[in-house]
Amino acid sequence: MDKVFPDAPSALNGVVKDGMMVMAGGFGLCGIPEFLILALRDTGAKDLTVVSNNAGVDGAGLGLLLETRQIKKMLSSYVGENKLFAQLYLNGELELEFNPQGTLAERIRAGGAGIPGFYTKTGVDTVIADGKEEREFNGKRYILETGLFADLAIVKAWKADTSGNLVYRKTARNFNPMMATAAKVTIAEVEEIVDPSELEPDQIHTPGVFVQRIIRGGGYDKTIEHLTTRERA
Amino acid sequence: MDKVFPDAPSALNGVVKDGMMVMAGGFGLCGIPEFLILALRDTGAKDLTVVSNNAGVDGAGLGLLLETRQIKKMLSSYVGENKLFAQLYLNGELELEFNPQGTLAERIRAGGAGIPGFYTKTGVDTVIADGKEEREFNGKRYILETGLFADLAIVKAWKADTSGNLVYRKTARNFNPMMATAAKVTIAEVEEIVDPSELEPDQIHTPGVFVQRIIRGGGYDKTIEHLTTRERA
Amino acid sequence: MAWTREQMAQRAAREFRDGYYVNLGIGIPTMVANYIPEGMTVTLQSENGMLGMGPFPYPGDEDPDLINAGKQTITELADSSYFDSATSFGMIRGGHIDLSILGAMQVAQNGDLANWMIPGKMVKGMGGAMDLVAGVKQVVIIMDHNARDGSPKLLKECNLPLTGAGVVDLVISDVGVFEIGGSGLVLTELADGVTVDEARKRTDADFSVAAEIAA
Amino acid sequence: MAWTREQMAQRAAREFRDGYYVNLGIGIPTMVANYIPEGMTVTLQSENGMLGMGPFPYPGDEDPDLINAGKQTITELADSSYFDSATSFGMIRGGHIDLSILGAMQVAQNGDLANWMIPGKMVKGMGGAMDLVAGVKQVVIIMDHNARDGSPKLLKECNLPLTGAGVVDLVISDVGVFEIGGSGLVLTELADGVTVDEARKRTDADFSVAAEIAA
Repeated sequence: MDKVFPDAPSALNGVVKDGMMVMAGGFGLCGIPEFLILALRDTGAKDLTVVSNNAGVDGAGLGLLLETRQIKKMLSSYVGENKLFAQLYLNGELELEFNPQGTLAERIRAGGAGIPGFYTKTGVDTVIADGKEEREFNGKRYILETGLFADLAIVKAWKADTSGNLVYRKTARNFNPMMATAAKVTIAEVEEIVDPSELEPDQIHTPGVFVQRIIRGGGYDKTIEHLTTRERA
Repeated sequence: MDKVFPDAPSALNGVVKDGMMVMAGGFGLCGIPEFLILALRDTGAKDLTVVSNNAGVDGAGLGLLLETRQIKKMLSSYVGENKLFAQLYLNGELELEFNPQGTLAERIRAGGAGIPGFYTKTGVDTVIADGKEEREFNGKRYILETGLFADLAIVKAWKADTSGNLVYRKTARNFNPMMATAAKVTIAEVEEIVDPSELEPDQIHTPGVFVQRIIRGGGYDKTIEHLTTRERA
Repeated sequence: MAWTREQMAQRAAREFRDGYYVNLGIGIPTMVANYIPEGMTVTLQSENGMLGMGPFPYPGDEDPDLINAGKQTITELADSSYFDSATSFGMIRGGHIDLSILGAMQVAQNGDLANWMIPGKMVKGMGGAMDLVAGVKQVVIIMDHNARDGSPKLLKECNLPLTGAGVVDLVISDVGVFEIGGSGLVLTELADGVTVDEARKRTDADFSVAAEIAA
Repeated sequence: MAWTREQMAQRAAREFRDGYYVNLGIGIPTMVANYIPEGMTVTLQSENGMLGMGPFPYPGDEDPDLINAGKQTITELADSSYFDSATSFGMIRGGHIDLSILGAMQVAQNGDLANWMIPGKMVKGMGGAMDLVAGVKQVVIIMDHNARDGSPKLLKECNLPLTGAGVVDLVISDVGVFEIGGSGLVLTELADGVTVDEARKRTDADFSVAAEIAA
């Protein structure tokens, strides 16, 4: 069972279909699977439902799949960095389901852990509660949210070993670990693929059971959205 | 805010009350908070409800609190290693609520994450489902389980830094990380307390926000329940 | 005369207590980090998965893998830790964060908060705001007391879609400080040079005035 | 003549496929690890929080922080990973483990399993068994075909409290192999020297006989 594929297009081979649900890791442009997004664009797959905290920016990240109109619907918590998104949405060319960020994270974690539904106080008395069951526990009000499980998850990690164990780096971790657990097929792209003996068993963030395919991306853009510095004293 | 206390008795000072709910980490005798269990026994606190996967063995672990009759009720998944437990239970001196191990782990994780209830397929059509709401999602049947949140969690880690960040070692991790999140006060006992600069931020298992007090235990028993070896070739 | 943004941030920092874990929103709330009192330990959480957020990096030290929830480059501290988004919001939803300081479009006298959406305009999304106000122990709002057109933002009732109902504990504006509690909305501090009369004129909400100020 | 425990374990190992993630119960199921076919990658999960479980340690190499779900000392492999119990059972409940091999007190012809409790006797608890049978993709039971008093364990209906309903896919006993699927319980293999007649005598459940054997 060799999990390592030579590149992103070959890793996507046989797992991409029109109308599928795809989870894509990252927070803004931090920790996004750059090469798998490009390769997914190049498959030409249409009518995708994409679960991702954000929708990239114009010309980068998931913005690339918006340009080609491959996305039918997005589940996100914040899409404010993308003008094309706004335009498509206002024209009715794109469906959008907002999820509070923590609810989105928990829905993905739940889907991966075999939990079909859970209660949360986030969103009670807001539009997020519309159409959802409300229920009291210990006199407090909560709403029912459901687990999410996708056909494909594309995630970005720092290092993988050949067994699919993943390690993330700093805040590039974000949504990637949960998404890796919540899809029929999970493909990880990483900056380095190492021998299993090089990753410490106590320090693995995503155990290999969750990862079916691995590629090494080379030459990451890692675009910074808001470069912010302080003056040297 | 100094989180480091000189020893287990001082760390328990002011947080132990009769009738409280205590979570105690460990799987069998692996990764149990040995010194905090001893100190909890010595407080003489009574009528405790204890959440722990197991109940120790005769004369070790939570077995010590059974000897002194300080436990009123246990929530566990397996108590088969403890004869005194059996005797107290059959005499009606001890209440017992069995939880499937994964349900117990998830209930604790949920409690710590502000999730008051979740659905699981574990236990459907068994005695575990008695009195619990059953519900269908996508044509499959699930039961409702609730989150657990205790007054006190006592956990065992390998290392802590002075900010309360914890790192566990091998399978001594088990229930400790979730329990650390699911109590009003969490006390961690560790084998070594280090400067924050010595723990890598990417490799911390329990962030310091979950830990209120820390002690260093010295001279761990670490009793092995079933020493099993193979012959050298 | 009224409080500047810096003065509002300074006032908000007085809500810090030693050992607090705090989440700061984008904008003026971010500035509050500059006013942590000397000798006090306050740990900043960033909901994209970090505890122990450090200051912005020196030029050239920025790391694209290290950003805050506003997508700004930041730095780590000796006791920082990283975790995934589910753990981060478990921390928030589970009540482990002591204080959240956020901006607002509207606050109602019962503590309702609207800060994520203006119907008819493009909607950007709530990000983590709904989770923060639902889960964090104490919610402090820093905002301009009036909108650019002069209309009041502290209202009898919000007319924008809510971020959370009854979630705000304290409002700090250029006019002063308002507490929201069992006895409704109470003006507890006035900015330099602002009178109770002026505060009333610029506010739609009903409020009482704390004894210290009324005197 | 019938299969020995080793032969049952060997037969169970034939359910392994390259790349499988497998959870093995206590007792005979643990022995199945000894029969992983050469050249096949099978990764063992231990529900107390480990993936990539290695063999028992050499004497003197045992580590009290490294045990399996049966509380036996074990070893790690190059690609092992450790995780907490919630993650471990997320893996199990979420359907990420391909195969679980467990023991049983009783199995019913509809796949019901009882392996955790005998009312009136002391109850030890279900441990992780209910989670495993509810979550793992394929559940294989290895058991003695009859109890010590000779009574059948493969029944029309279980009379002990269930671990799970309709969860068993395959039963391997000293008598042979029984599949449970759309067409009910089917005897698909016989142990050396066991006849269909003997299998029927020793079984309470109704079962059909696969063509290969009936012939």
